[in-house]
Amino acid sequence: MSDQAPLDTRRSRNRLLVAAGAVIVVATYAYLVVAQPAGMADSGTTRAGLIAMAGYVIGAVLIAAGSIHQLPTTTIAMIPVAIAVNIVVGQLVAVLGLPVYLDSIGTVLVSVLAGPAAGVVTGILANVIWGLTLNPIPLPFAVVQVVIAVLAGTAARIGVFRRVYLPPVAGLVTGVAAAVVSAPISAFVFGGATGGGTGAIVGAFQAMGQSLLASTTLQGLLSDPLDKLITFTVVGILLAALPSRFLQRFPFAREHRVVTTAPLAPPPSPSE
Amino acid sequence: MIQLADVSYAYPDSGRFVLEHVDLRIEPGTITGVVGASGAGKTTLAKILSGFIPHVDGGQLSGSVVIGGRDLSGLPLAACVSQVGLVIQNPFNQISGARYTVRGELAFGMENLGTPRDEMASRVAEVAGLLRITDLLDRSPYELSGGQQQLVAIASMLVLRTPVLVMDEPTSQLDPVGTRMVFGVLSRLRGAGTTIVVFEHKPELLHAHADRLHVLAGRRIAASGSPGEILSDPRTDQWGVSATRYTRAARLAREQGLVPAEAPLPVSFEQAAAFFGWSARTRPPSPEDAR
Amino acid sequence: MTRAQFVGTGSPVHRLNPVTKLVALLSILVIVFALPQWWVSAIVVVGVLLPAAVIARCGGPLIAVGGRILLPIVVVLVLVQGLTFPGGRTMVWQWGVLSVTAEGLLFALNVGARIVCLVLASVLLVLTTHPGDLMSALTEAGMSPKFSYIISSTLQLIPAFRSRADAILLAQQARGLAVPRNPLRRIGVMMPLLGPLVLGMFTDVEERGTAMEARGFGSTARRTALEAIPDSTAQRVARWVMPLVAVAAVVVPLVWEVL
Amino acid sequence: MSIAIEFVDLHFRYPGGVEAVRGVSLTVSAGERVAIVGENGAGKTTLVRHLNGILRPTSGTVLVGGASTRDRSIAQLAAQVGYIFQNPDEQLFASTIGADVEFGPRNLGCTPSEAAARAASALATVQLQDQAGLHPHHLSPSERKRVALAGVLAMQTPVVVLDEPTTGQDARGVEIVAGVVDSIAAQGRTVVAITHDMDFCAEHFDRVVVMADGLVQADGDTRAVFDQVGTLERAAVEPPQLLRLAAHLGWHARPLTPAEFVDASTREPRDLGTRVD
Repeated sequence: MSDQAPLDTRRSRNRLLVAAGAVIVVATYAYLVVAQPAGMADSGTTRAGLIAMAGYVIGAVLIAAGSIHQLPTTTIAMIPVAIAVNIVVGQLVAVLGLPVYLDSIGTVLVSVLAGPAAGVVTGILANVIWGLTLNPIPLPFAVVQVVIAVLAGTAARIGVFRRVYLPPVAGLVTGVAAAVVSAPISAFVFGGATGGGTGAIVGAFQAMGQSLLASTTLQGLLSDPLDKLITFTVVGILLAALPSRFLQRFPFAREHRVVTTAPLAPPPSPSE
Repeated sequence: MIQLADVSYAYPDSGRFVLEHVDLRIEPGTITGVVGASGAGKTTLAKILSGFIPHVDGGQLSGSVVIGGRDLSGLPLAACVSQVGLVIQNPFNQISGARYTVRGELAFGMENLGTPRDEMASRVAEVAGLLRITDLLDRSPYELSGGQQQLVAIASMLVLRTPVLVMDEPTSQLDPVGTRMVFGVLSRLRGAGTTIVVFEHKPELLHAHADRLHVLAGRRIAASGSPGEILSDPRTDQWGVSATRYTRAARLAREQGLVPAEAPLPVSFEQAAAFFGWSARTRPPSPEDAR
Repeated sequence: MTRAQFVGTGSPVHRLNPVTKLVALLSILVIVFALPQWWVSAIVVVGVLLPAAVIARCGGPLIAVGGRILLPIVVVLVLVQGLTFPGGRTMVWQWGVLSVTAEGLLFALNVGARIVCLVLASVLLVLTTHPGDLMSALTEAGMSPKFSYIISSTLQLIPAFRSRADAILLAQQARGLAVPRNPLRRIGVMMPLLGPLVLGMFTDVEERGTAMEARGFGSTARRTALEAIPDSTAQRVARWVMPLVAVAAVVVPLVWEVL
Repeated sequence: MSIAIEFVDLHFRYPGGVEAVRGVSLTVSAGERVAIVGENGAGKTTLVRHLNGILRPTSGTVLVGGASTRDRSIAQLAAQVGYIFQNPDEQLFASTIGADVEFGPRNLGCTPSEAAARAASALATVQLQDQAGLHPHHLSPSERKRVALAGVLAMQTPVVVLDEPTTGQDARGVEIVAGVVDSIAAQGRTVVAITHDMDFCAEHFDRVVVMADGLVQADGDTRAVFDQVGTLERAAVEPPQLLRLAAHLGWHARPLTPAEFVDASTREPRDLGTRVD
């Protein structure tokens, strides 16, 4: 595709895919939460599950498809490594018995260094990998990764990672957003029971008189913000400790001066 | 033919040159060795020769890099990689993981370039036979030893049949037997017309297989010559290039006045046998003996 | 569990075109979510999934793996919703302050049946389809080869990264690093462990990008494939019929309600 | 400061079922420089990984300083056995080289000033004292390997284990590593190294242990071991260059270093130097 016209068409097609995906996700959430179809919470026989599942999955697929085409090979090559880091760090933390998950460090790093589009693909495919390795439960939650990646990338673009004290704030905000977005899936697809501990907490909120959706939202708000706060803080510390040579390799990080506001080294002139 | 004229390069945002005023001429159908200390810029030069600098890494490149009559900076990356195959240093990262068997891994590059199916199968079989990895074809590339992975990494570039091959330390994880086999294969490829540039520091092998050596030191080409000349040069220590024990012993013998100062120093086992064989009989070796 | 657990028995189910199986999975999911009564899911599990598992000679692994994922979810679902379901009115059983409602149990049954169906169907696909074949087939069907590369490469990198993480842990312990008992103080040992992993990631990323370009991944040529994907006319027809049934499952009840 | 190590009928079987070490008994006295050679898969790394508790014997005993390693953790053994892994990138994490080298001493309970002093001296030993303030990844891989070496040297352990110390090193790096081996031994500390570089081995080690198939095939004085041509060949080990050359020339001497070789060349019967064609 050396000539300009097809490139432009492809670019606008990609934007269209991402936009359509985003609209579907937002519409799904709005329909389920704001419009609150009558009687939805009363039995398991409404179509809320279908709508939640279809809306989020189709939205995630469109966003992933639109995002991946924008990425150059060097960025694509980064994604498997980042997903492996997600999973291995998550397991390391579990082995050490730390009270957090930290299973999205790779996704946040990619979003910060290579931009939100790369982060979106990393996050969504990380959940697909989980599905392919015999636990399909995370699959419907893929769209939550989109939120994390977009917020992390945006935070990086506006300079959050240039200051030590800002990443925790961005992490907190991201965690709240992630909790809110994942709640309808927990509620309408899994009936609040995505795991033992979380299910018990949902039950406790319901016993206090909350609706199912409100209970899953509150349950998410108990764990996600803390986890993302620590994730963003760790990423901030890692980036600050990196030699600048590593960061120069990433056009997004270079262009938006993600980590430092220090002036660029002047181009050298050959001796003699 | 490959020609680098007055090439200087600085990585983006780094503020300093890693290579300066590099001039290099490489004849087609030869094996050229590039030697130098760790950190002398060998990997950078390998990327310049294959077009990855400046196409992928960016940075500031001046001077011209001409391969087969065309300037690489004017060619798109796809055209560069079809001319020059690059084998990177770490085989673990050369393996894409996009396929689940060695056979699939070897075919991956050809699939990307649209090679017909029958042709792919025959090239895989041919290269696997050459590098003696036929019995590994149905295994996963990730369950192999480092040395086996290195052979797979080399094979994955050989199947693409680029006219030029640039190899960054292609035998770092191989034992002596594997190393000799790889150099044997490179000699065969040269015989078939492939131009090979190898960044390597095993002096005995370079001496046995390379047509010409270039020394990278102090950000430029510090010396060029035949392997015999370069590896027996008194400046090898200063360049960070290792000399064989034969050369070191012979140099010591010369310093102690046991052999005439003009006697050329041996590099290989055979030359050393001749050198010390003669010296033991008190007849100084003539220049022809050491060649 | 992070390794694809393909069980290669070479059965007729294994030999199906992976896209056929994926379309079947998606159609089943749409059907059970569109017709959300528990008995629909039950019919699918008993009438489709279990027979397919038997034909595929994967019954044992399916029950083992599916059970491990489902057991905690289903238990929690029944307990929590039986006891605390917001819409619960009809008491079936009471013990002190705890009371189980019929509405809660029905909700748990309806939702639980769908989750069972979702998990078993997905696990069956993974058990009977090598991830490489699935990716090749999807690429041939028009999916971007970038997806296929990322998925396959990640699946194979994870074990390598896990051994790298083990090696890092050992290397730091050999330098005297002891893991403290206090969970909060353990956060202090994270940097020596995460640092090398993330730094190593940067080196890998740079080299892998170069290696991929060198092998023509950025090429715009029409790609070819080393292995042919098995397919048949019957499967091509099935790939049209199954989604139509799924669409019908969505549309028919809607029309029914309107009429 | 000087302690001995001992393997008593050591067997080790990996969980997968491969028995990598199949009955090794070996005593290394304090202050010895021992090189372990053999092809990949011979069991060399498996053997030495028992010294600091990374691996635990399937049967048999490992004694470090007279006491069994059985009940001591890796972190506890770290005070006695310094282990330098092949890949430095699996341990370097701090944002400066100096801080990374201080990590080990700090874990052993050194005060910050003592750790800094030890780090400075260890970095001087590997000739990286001027780079202490840089990020480890500003250095070349070969220099990073020397940072990892310094990180273990700074722990000042009585035993130092080196796994392939010269792999990936350029000429100068090999020389520096050789200097480190000599200086550790000069302090009466024990050095155990796994190496594929027979010339390095010949020039800097007193004793060579040849391994194959999980067993010790030869063990003894460097010169004597490298003269056992048949055993070396079975273990797929090539003798050092100069020793091979001396044998080829029909000399009686078995020189290990260039100096010994040149010295021998003046003393060998002259008519024996004619086997060359």
